[in-house]
Amino acid sequence: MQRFTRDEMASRVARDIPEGAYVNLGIGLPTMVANHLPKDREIFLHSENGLLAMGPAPAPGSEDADLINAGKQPVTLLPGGAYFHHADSFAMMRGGHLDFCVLGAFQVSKTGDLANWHTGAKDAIPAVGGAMDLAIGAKKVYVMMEHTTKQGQSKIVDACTYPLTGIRCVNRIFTDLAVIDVTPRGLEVVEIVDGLAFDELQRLTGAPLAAGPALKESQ
Amino acid sequence: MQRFTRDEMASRVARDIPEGAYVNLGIGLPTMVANHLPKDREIFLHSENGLLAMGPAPAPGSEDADLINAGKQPVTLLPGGAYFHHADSFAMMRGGHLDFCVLGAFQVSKTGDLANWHTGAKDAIPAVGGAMDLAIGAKKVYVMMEHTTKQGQSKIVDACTYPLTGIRCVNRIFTDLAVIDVTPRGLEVVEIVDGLAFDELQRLTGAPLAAGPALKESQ
Amino acid sequence: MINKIVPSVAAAVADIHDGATVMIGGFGTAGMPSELIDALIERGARQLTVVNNNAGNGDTGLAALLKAKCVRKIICSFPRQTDSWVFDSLYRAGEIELELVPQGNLAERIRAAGAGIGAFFTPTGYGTMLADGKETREIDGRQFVLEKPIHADFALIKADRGDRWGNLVYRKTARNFGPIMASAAKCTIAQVRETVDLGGLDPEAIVTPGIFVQRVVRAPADALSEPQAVLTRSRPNS
Amino acid sequence: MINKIVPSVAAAVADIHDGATVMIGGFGTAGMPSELIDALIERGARQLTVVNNNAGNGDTGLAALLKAKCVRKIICSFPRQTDSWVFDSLYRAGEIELELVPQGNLAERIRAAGAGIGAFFTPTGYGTMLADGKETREIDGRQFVLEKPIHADFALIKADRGDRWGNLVYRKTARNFGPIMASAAKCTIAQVRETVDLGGLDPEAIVTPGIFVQRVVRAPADALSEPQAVLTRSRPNS
Repeated sequence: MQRFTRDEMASRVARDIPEGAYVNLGIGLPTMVANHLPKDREIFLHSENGLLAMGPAPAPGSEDADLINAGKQPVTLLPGGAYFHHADSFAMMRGGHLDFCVLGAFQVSKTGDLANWHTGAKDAIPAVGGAMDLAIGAKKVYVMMEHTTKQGQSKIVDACTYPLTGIRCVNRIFTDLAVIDVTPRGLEVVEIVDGLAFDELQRLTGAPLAAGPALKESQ
Repeated sequence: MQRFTRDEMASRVARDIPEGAYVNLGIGLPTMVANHLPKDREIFLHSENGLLAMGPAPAPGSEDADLINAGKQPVTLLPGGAYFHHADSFAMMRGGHLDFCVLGAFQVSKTGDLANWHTGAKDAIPAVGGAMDLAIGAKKVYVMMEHTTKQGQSKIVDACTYPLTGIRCVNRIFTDLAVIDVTPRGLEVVEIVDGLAFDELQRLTGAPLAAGPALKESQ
Repeated sequence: MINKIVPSVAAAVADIHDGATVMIGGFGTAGMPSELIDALIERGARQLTVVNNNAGNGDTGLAALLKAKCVRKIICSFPRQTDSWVFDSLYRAGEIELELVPQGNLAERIRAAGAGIGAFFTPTGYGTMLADGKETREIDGRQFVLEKPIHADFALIKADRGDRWGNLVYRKTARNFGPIMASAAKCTIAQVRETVDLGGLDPEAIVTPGIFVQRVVRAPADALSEPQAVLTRSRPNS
Repeated sequence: MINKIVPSVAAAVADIHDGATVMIGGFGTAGMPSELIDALIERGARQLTVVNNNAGNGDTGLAALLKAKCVRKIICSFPRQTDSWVFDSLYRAGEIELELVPQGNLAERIRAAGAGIGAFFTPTGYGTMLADGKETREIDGRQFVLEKPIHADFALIKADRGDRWGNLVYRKTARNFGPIMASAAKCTIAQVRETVDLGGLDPEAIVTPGIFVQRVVRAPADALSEPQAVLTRSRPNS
């Protein structure tokens, strides 16, 4: 079966981020989106640890231990960027000033509930970081994840079985098989990977799907 | 009858402010305290409109409309001073970071209730400013006022009749007749102006007074 | 390319609508965005709710906005000043509504709006008439009053320098309410003394990051752009 | 004359007592006051409650403090990292208590302590297990959780430069929790790369005004003062 590669997924997310947007890219897969933002768009990357207008990774040898991102990797600051403290940084999220955040996920429910911080395993050490703040901290919350687990189970579900990160917070899901909107009417498919039929996508998905307006038009 | 002059009152308040103290001086009479702080003590003056380490009034002709105090008079900033925004400025008060504030008052009750913002007159336009924040905004709240009104009524009362600024917030009262502490045991006189007997002071005061330890010792 | 710098104060306030809630920076006249207020008067928006520390001084700036009968309600801490005669007479005539808020609660309510806080418990005002009817609670032996955020449609503020991304620095005590109002409004309009190139502001010293600012306008406009500004001003509803 | 600059990290932490609540700045190792932490280990205070974003990296800094069995409880948002083996083993052995707080709530609870806020309603964490048992409320159609401030006895933070009145500026993202922790502790101790004369910091760019800082210490100490620092370190309880 054809699947979007991780780069294709990141590129597809990037396509939905317009010029001028303030964006937080979560740790892991979402970080890749930065490499696919069109060079001709000015997009402002926010990092929870207190910077805005984050630039690319520094050249080897130019790393600065005081200039890192949320994943604690060395980064740079663009001209026009700014530093601020943690309360101000999370005020930007909680106050609804970010336009988009892009998060990884274990599960997303049909109503947009998000589970992405804890598997609930008894022996796991819980660590939440900024996940719950990000889940409620942008005008649009995008999730970027594989459509199914390695065992083939759908990560899109009727109701999350893992501990929740946020309730009814996800707006759009980008997987390696499709782009799906969470709407008041339920899940609506925006795009499907080439060669995959809608019915087949539905079979691989743990919640009811409908064809969204764009998909209907293209078919 | 002998009375402390306004300068003597201000000087007396200044004596109770130790080196290193962070202090807010309210509008009006308390502003005079600044002129009496000993030159050999480093004391930090806070102004609610966003500055710390406020200096004296500028030389005529050097006024800067962007550098004013809470009374909107031109001031200066000492080397080592800092500017900050209004939420941070009032966080300094509310968070208990100021050591002292000195306020004027219409009335102080025997339990330390303060009335200093509104006479309650029907046609008065109410204006509170930072008064209520200051009333709860320092480790010690000093009040500096005439002992009696122009009509001879005591401004120290059993219970305030004017609208309250804060409850049980005043620690020490400096008047033109005496220095009085508000204690859990009631009002205790610390000092009396020369030539005024305790009984006479009591007669001029609308709440019961006791002699404090320092006064007893000096008698 | 993102360029938040707009050519004139008239253009900057062109969409402020009747009935809008407008925060206006300043403590007295320090930090008051007078040119933006003048443009708002020209625009002629009515029935505004204004949030400011005071209620105008003399006959210019905020006082002129009140005098032009643009304001239905004012939320402030200290309306009565020696030179607040415009407000005083409107208030006595019952032509303006007043919501009086202790200054620190005013600042914190504005900050709460910008920070997405739903409500907070403050000790300020407890037991006073300004807390009448408000929910109270004892927490760890101290009494608090519940206060809610103040959101706005627009904020008009004055900064010293700004860049095309909306980053701002202020000047001395003219900073006052500017940074928190910028965070609490849907659309923040900053008049600046000077615009600078991107990177011209020290990232360690930027007080208001551009995320909180939608429009930047140089005011007063310099000699070169003044004729255009005047021209624009003659078409108030453009 | 007020001089908050102390001669050594040992002197700076000399009164941190058993059972104290100690905030420690830093996000990972950026902004972590490692020299102050080392001094605290030397001092040997026990049963501490530590507030930090993480729970230590590798075997140095906060991790070393945990390893030395000085910490009874940690309040943090993200303990589990690839190099958090010290915390991991203590936690699995039941030798350390963990209070897990979403990062933004952690920051806001610290800020609330410094700002004298009794409690606040936050949307973060609503409906999750981290809000279990907490009071909730619907405000204007949105759900919130009530969170309380986190106060501390001491804050150990790292800044870039400081003066004798305790004014501080930070460096890049090493700023993170420093300014808010400084405001939330009874005694804030800042290690700085460099001390400067009064007036050497731009008053427009000071991030932490001295009112929030009780002690400033240069660390690492420079070559000249290093022998003394070593000497002091050999008498941990002085």
